[in-house]
Amino acid sequence: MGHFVPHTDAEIAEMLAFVGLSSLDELFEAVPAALRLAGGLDLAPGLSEPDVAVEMERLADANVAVGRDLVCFAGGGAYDHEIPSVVRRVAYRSEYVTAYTPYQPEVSQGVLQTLFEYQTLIARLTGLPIANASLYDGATACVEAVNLAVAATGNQRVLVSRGVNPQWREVVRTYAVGTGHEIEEIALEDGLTAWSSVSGSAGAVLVQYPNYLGCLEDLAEARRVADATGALLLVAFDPVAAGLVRSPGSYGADVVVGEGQPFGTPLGFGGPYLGLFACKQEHVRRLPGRLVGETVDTEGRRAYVTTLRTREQDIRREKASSNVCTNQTLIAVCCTIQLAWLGTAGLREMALRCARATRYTREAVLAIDGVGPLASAPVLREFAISLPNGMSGETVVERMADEGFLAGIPLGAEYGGGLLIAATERRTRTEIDAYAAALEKVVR
Amino acid sequence: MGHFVPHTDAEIAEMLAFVGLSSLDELFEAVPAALRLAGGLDLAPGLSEPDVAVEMERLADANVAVGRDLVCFAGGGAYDHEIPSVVRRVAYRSEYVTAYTPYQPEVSQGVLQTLFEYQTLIARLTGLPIANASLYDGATACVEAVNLAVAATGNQRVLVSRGVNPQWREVVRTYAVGTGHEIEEIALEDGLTAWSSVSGSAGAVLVQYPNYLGCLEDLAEARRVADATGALLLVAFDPVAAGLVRSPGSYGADVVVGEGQPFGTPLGFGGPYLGLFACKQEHVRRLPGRLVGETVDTEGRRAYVTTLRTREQDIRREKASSNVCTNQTLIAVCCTIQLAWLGTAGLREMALRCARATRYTREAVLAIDGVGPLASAPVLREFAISLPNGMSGETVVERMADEGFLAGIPLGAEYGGGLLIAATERRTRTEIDAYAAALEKVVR
Amino acid sequence: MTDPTTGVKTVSGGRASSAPLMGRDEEPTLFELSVTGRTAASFRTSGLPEWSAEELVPADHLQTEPTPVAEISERDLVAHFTRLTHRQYSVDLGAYPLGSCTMKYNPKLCDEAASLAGLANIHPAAPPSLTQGWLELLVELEDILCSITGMKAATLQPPAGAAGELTGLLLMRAWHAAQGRQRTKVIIPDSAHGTNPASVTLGGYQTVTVPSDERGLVDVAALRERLDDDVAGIMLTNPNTLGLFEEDIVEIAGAVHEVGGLLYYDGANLNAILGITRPGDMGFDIVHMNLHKTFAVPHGGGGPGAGPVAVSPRLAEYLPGPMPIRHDDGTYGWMTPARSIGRVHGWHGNGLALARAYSYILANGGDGLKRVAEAAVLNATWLRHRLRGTYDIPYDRPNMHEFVAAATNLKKAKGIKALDVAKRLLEEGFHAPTVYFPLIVDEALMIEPTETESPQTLVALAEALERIAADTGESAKAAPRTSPVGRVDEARAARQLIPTFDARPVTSTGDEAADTMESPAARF
Amino acid sequence: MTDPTTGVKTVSGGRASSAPLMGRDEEPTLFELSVTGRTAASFRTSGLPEWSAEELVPADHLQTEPTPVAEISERDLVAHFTRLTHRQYSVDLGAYPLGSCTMKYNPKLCDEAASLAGLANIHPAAPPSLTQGWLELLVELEDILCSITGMKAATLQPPAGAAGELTGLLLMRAWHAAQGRQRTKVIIPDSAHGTNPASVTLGGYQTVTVPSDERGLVDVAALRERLDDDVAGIMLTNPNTLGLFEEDIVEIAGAVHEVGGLLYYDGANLNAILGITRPGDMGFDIVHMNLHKTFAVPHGGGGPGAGPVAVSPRLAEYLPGPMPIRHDDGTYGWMTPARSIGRVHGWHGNGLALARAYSYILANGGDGLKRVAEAAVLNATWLRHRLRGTYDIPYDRPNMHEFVAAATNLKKAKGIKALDVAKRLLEEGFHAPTVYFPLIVDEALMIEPTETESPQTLVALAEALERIAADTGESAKAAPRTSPVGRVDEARAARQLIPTFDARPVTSTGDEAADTMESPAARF
Ligand SMILES: Cc1ncc(COP(=O)(O)O)c(C=O)c1O
Ligand SMILES: Cc1ncc(COP(=O)(O)O)c(C=O)c1O
Repeated sequence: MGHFVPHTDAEIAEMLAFVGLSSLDELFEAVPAALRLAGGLDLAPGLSEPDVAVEMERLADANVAVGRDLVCFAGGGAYDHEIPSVVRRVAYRSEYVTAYTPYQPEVSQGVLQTLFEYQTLIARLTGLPIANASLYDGATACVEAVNLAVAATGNQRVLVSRGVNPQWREVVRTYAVGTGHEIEEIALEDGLTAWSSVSGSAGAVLVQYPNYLGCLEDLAEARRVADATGALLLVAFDPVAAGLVRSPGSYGADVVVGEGQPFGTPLGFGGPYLGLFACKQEHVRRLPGRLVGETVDTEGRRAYVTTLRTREQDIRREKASSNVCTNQTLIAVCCTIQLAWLGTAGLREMALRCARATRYTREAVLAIDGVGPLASAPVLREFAISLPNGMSGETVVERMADEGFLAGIPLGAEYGGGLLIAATERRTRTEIDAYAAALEKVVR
Repeated sequence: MGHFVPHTDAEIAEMLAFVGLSSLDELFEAVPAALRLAGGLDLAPGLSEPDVAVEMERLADANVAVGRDLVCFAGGGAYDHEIPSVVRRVAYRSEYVTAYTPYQPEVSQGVLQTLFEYQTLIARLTGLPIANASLYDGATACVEAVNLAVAATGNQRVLVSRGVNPQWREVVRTYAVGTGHEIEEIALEDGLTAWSSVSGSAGAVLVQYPNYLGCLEDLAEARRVADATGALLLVAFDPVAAGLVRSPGSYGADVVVGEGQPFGTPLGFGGPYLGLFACKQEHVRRLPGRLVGETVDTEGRRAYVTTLRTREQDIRREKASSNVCTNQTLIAVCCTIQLAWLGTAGLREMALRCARATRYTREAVLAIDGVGPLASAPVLREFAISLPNGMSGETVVERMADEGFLAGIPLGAEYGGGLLIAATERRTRTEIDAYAAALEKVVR
Repeated sequence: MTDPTTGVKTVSGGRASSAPLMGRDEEPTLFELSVTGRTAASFRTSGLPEWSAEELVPADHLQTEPTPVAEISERDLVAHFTRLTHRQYSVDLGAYPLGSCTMKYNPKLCDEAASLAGLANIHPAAPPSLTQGWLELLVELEDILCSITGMKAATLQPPAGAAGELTGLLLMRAWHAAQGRQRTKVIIPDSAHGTNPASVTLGGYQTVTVPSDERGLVDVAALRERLDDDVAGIMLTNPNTLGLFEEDIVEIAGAVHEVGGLLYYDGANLNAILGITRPGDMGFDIVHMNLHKTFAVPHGGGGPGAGPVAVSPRLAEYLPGPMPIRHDDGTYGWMTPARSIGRVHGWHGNGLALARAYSYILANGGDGLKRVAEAAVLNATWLRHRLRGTYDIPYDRPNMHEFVAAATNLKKAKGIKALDVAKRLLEEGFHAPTVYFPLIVDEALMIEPTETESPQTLVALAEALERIAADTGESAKAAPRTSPVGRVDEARAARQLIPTFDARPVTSTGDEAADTMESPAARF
Repeated sequence: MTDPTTGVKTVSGGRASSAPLMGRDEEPTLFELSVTGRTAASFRTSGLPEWSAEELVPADHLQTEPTPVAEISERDLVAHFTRLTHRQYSVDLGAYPLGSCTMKYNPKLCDEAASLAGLANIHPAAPPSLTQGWLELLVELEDILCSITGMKAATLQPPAGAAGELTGLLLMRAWHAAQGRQRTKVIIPDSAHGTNPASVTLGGYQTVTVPSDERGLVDVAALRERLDDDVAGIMLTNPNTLGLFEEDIVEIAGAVHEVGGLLYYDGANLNAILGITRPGDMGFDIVHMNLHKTFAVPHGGGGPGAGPVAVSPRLAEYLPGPMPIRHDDGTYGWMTPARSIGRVHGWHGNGLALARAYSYILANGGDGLKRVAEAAVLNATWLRHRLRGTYDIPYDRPNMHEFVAAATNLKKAKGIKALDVAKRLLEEGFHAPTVYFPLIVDEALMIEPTETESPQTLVALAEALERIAADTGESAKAAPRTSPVGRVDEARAARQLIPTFDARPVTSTGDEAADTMESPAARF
């Protein structure tokens, strides 16, 4: 039990004496007797470090893991990208891991400068001038974007493309109950948002690029529609795409959000991931979360500090731009190091390799009898297929697991079923050929 | 190729221009043309980081690993002890890993103080006042001890107990060819050194405690024999035993050496390990390797520095006490952290648990029909058995591997064959019961 | 450092002058270290056709210029970030007595647990047949958290405390709606953390503040005045942010429940009561936990954390889904509660953070967790007694895991403000306490030593605080003098916003900034 | 830090005042942090009978008092060693231009390779059937090292360069003995590293020194004078320790071979010639390599390294055994050469260090290794050109991967010695070069930038060295002023030896040392 409390019995006795008590129980006299847990917690006694390791390994071994057991073709917001050794070795240095929010900038320049670099990188990738120091994940970043847009426009009508990740849309809907926003969805046509169906005024238009089915949306059209409705244009952006395509900022997006997991974060059963958030200068006072700025110290040395703090909950309380306090700094550190490792050329190479693997996989898969494309629009790292004979995506995934593949993500009814397949820069021709062969067998 | 050279082509060109050359080849004009490798190295081109990882994992998977595949009952100088997470997480911090020998003490207090603490710990464990900052391994530490003893006594006759690890004895013999020492072995009787067989004068008496067969030698008798022959008493000591038994220093050993692997170093196919070396005060000027001492800086602050450096090869050259330069500092850091983690009570607990597991294993194994003890002397963490029907240790090890065990180490002809079995604090009753059951099956 | 002969600043990835071991220079940014054409990246051999960007991406989507990232060697990259870590305080360097934040030592075994390949390399969309280990872990963790808080069911989705609060408020909303009631207000004490009112707003409620009484506890009479049919509930943390146990909690719960309101427990201070008492027994309906405070998910410089929410039986059917469940046959799967408010996270919550917390709980066990609370309270109590007389203790009564001191008299006597104490403490080798919070205490110093600090560390911390109080005002104002940078100009940061490297004015710091983008390689 | 009110020093595991980020205090030792009764250890549940020590160990062997180690919490342990790492320079913080030591950046991928469970958790006595992966790795590495050096066969056993040297000398001995010859002398240049003569002695030979000529190369005429029938061989490093290529190597080899001697190549400087030329082609018979220099086994604060020895065909049968071999059927096993000198390591060498080097070689490939040599030589050459004029360059001719500068004129002009330059450079954010070596150069500064330092870092280093040369003598003498401790009193360390904490005189540092063993807890 309690290996991590250093106090010896003798010390506890001395400390109690100093404060005029004679037992640890007396420390809790403010707690009404009726509320005191008589028998202590109903939990197993503490385990030694090796025993904990045994138990954690047992649980880990009860999973079927990507890499060890399965070749991963699943994406849908969580991707099997390469993570180089430097990310693990440097981002997990204990100064990064065991620091708190940089409240004392004089001894927190490490985290602050890293976040400043992170903000710069996210601004560059999104094509916008301001990026915050991280949000929880792609889904909640969408919520924050919607809240910003509604606050900025005063219009609670929020138009969300069905091309946005369905789980993210669900999160947006969940939170909208509190804020009272009206969420309306825009249907897809052949994998792309049916912009022509939009009418009326709105506070926000949210579109994903590339979208959930992997397709490259027409952001210029999205911008026009947003303008026509008086809405801000919110783009949920795949940051890997920044290696190949024009930035959402270049199309005039007001806010760009995204999921930062592809840069340096393992699949981890879905978290902790990284919510990316960038916006135009004019929205900076509505920015959710923390912002690091450059300044100087008393001797004129360059220094960094969290700034525009008056937006934040600890100062502005019920009027804050958001309730976010703890964010995902460490994941932002991983992202920064991973991007630095990639560099300008590497980011492009990574995106290019994803696109090649995806093209190759798509061609191989579509060559299978009965498999068809769910959409014809161009894709980058992910694409959707229909399955023969009404076979469900779930069945294919289960069967493919026996063949050593995580085949993809089953698509829901709103997409007409089928399977969402992703291929990252980690996928080799051998793996893809084997995947296609297995799929052919499985759908037969 | 060469991911780790930062220079861009443009930079190379500029640098060449600065030094008045026009090609990289010209840098090597001092190398006679006839010696220039025309086609470059006959090696495969460089691999990317992920490709290297794939290849290294392929090799790793081609081994049958302790923990993952096998329960380990092998010892013989390399033990399967627990390594807590703090050792891995702290000792492998890059400041420890990527530092050089602390030549500039002002910016090397981290390594220096850690070594000072290491020396203190080794001195405490061995019961001697001086310990150096590490040697290569247990075997070469024996060589250094022998060299010191011969230098101190001027007598080249070296008596080595057959209870000393046979591989270590072989190393002592190998090096003795250079120094001209005469190595003579002392036989064992029922697992213990036959001291009565010793006569004449000698420079060194080397005994292992507990010895290779796991038996606790009579160090008081060893001291008497050393005195009678005029030799220094050199004890190769198992540092884990320091948790339970009296130190060799308390018996009057002149030099204590040992293998530090049990404290924080993985099996690693035999290295890098850690040579422990401690001696009496009077031998300090003959001490091989580095020594860290406490001193002060210009402002009177406590500081550490390598000291008595005039023993060392870089200053004393052919008259140095040893040729050791690079040693095993990082492994000494691991050892220090592991010992600090164990603490006084933990070291005792670890030794006690080894002794319990060994007792339990020994009783279970000796209950098997046809299996007998090779020696009757008391043991701590290791013991030797004879096998039925002239079965070889090698056969048992091969067959037991199929049952999921690394059964032990086959004993050579000088011990009459059999198997050397070790049980550390990691072994559980369940594992030992299964081991005994499998052994029973295998030797039947 | 600027070359005196050329006046040009050399930006070098291999110079360590910014590492406090060596000097106190600035550390260049990634972007200044960047040199065109360099890269650290390398890629797996794929054997795939090498289609060009133009073949793969339609022209109207394709970028014309590559996105500028940074161009840096692996060597410079590693050195840069390693030096940055030397410019960063952390629990692993020393004590971090930040009140409300629970900066305890986080066992290394939890780091290793969370990096097991069998946990880290699991896709969140993989079906239950492939994720039985994860599901078991989540179900077990939910059970444990319910057991610790005295609640019925829990969701592990919320990624942090604030997200847990909002989840809780949405649960509150859903419950009231299901009762056919339209409630508009949520009561919070004036000592509450800022996330509470911020979440209340996002939950669609108005914040009504209830004052603290002279004890530092909720003023029950004032509370009763505010209770009416519009009240959806109350949010409390207990112990509260003054570190004091709300002794009238049973009465409070009764009063709130009487008007049909729910009680929300902000679990940021759960560390104080582990194994001692449970929010469920106090009458709370909804509890969020900050696993990153109580259960050793290291804070990571600001996150990630995990903010599970546990609820009483009547709220269980509203929890976000899907929830991990144990089937009757002993296997595990997912289930969405009948009246679920819906997802609050893109996947299942901050999984690897949950795994860390789970391993921490396993290591401590029921007995160890109680010892955590005892030692945390003992440490804070000892320190309050020791500092009494040196600092003001506005509410000098039995505290729990933290207490609030104040620099009111020091400020009066010598002009030493809470902020000055904080900065001077950095020089003494300690992180500063939380300052100016809670808002109801002037010159507040909110001190939470946590249970992992030894009595020796408490003595050293007390001695340091005593030295500071004995100091001159000038000395305190000049602090910190030993850190890589001195006091930072926060006003300037806000006034002249530089949120990215690219936003730097050409001569932002008044000196050599303009040169630094130029590759020094150009000067060979 | 001493409490001014009590005069007693508090030793606290949670105070970070020794971390250069916070202050410049001393870091207490483990032993001062120790408090009776504390521990960090925990043990696996074994289910075994709990026999007592008395039941397990005969009374005459059993200790009466437990061996005192230290008694410390995991929290204090982690903080202590983490703070110590902040008091330590390393390649990952910045450049380390230590001549002869090749302190290059070591790729992180090699760290990961060496920590793979399938390599780390293999018992060295496990039979070949269980260790095919390791054996393959070792066989491949031997082949590669032979290919790089131009030799026939190699042993991977020697754990460091010096061990390799001695192994080589024992091979030399064995070979001469097999020829029925009794040789007594080994020739080494006056510029040789100290391990060379020390190994010669241990190999049972006498060292005969051959002087360098005005070029800084072996004086061939002087060498010829020393060559006779007593000469067993010559040990050379090429490039030599001045960083100069021994241009007459073919002539030297011929002359030594003529008298029946062997040529030993000290591979410490192999980094300079990777893919450019090979010791085997130069005529060497025995070559040791310092994998920790050339192939990125990080130096670990002084080790471990790995010092494989490769030999020409006629020496192959003398190599230490057992050697890993590839059988005809493609499987791997062990073999001991017919006339093996015997083991030189307790097992098979520093296995995990070998694995690191292997992964480094795979990553670089033949092309990459050549680029390593080119960039290493280019960097050193550029820096020599740049520093010419500021520092003396005693042998100002084409250098290889390092060069020797000197502070002779600086010393004359301002009293700035090589040591002062070294200490001042620490303030500038760089580790110092090797000083006073090789011994044949007065006030030597032996500079090896290595190939992983960028041109920008070279500029910064040059600027720093130029600033130092432009400095006053006083400033240089006062250095280093920014490090956690100032210049260290080395003489005192030797005069008043304190090799362990227990050897400290009661008032060793003249101040509060005596108090520090007392547990501060006693003062509550
Ligand atoms: C009292 C209190 N409530 C709520 C929170 C919010 O938790 P989080 O930062 O995880 O969102 C905090 C943490 O800062 C807190 O201290
Ligand atoms: C030229 C030279 N030879 C030999 C050695 C000895 O190598 P090691 O330190 O690995 O024993 C060194 C290393 O310091 C060296 O620089």
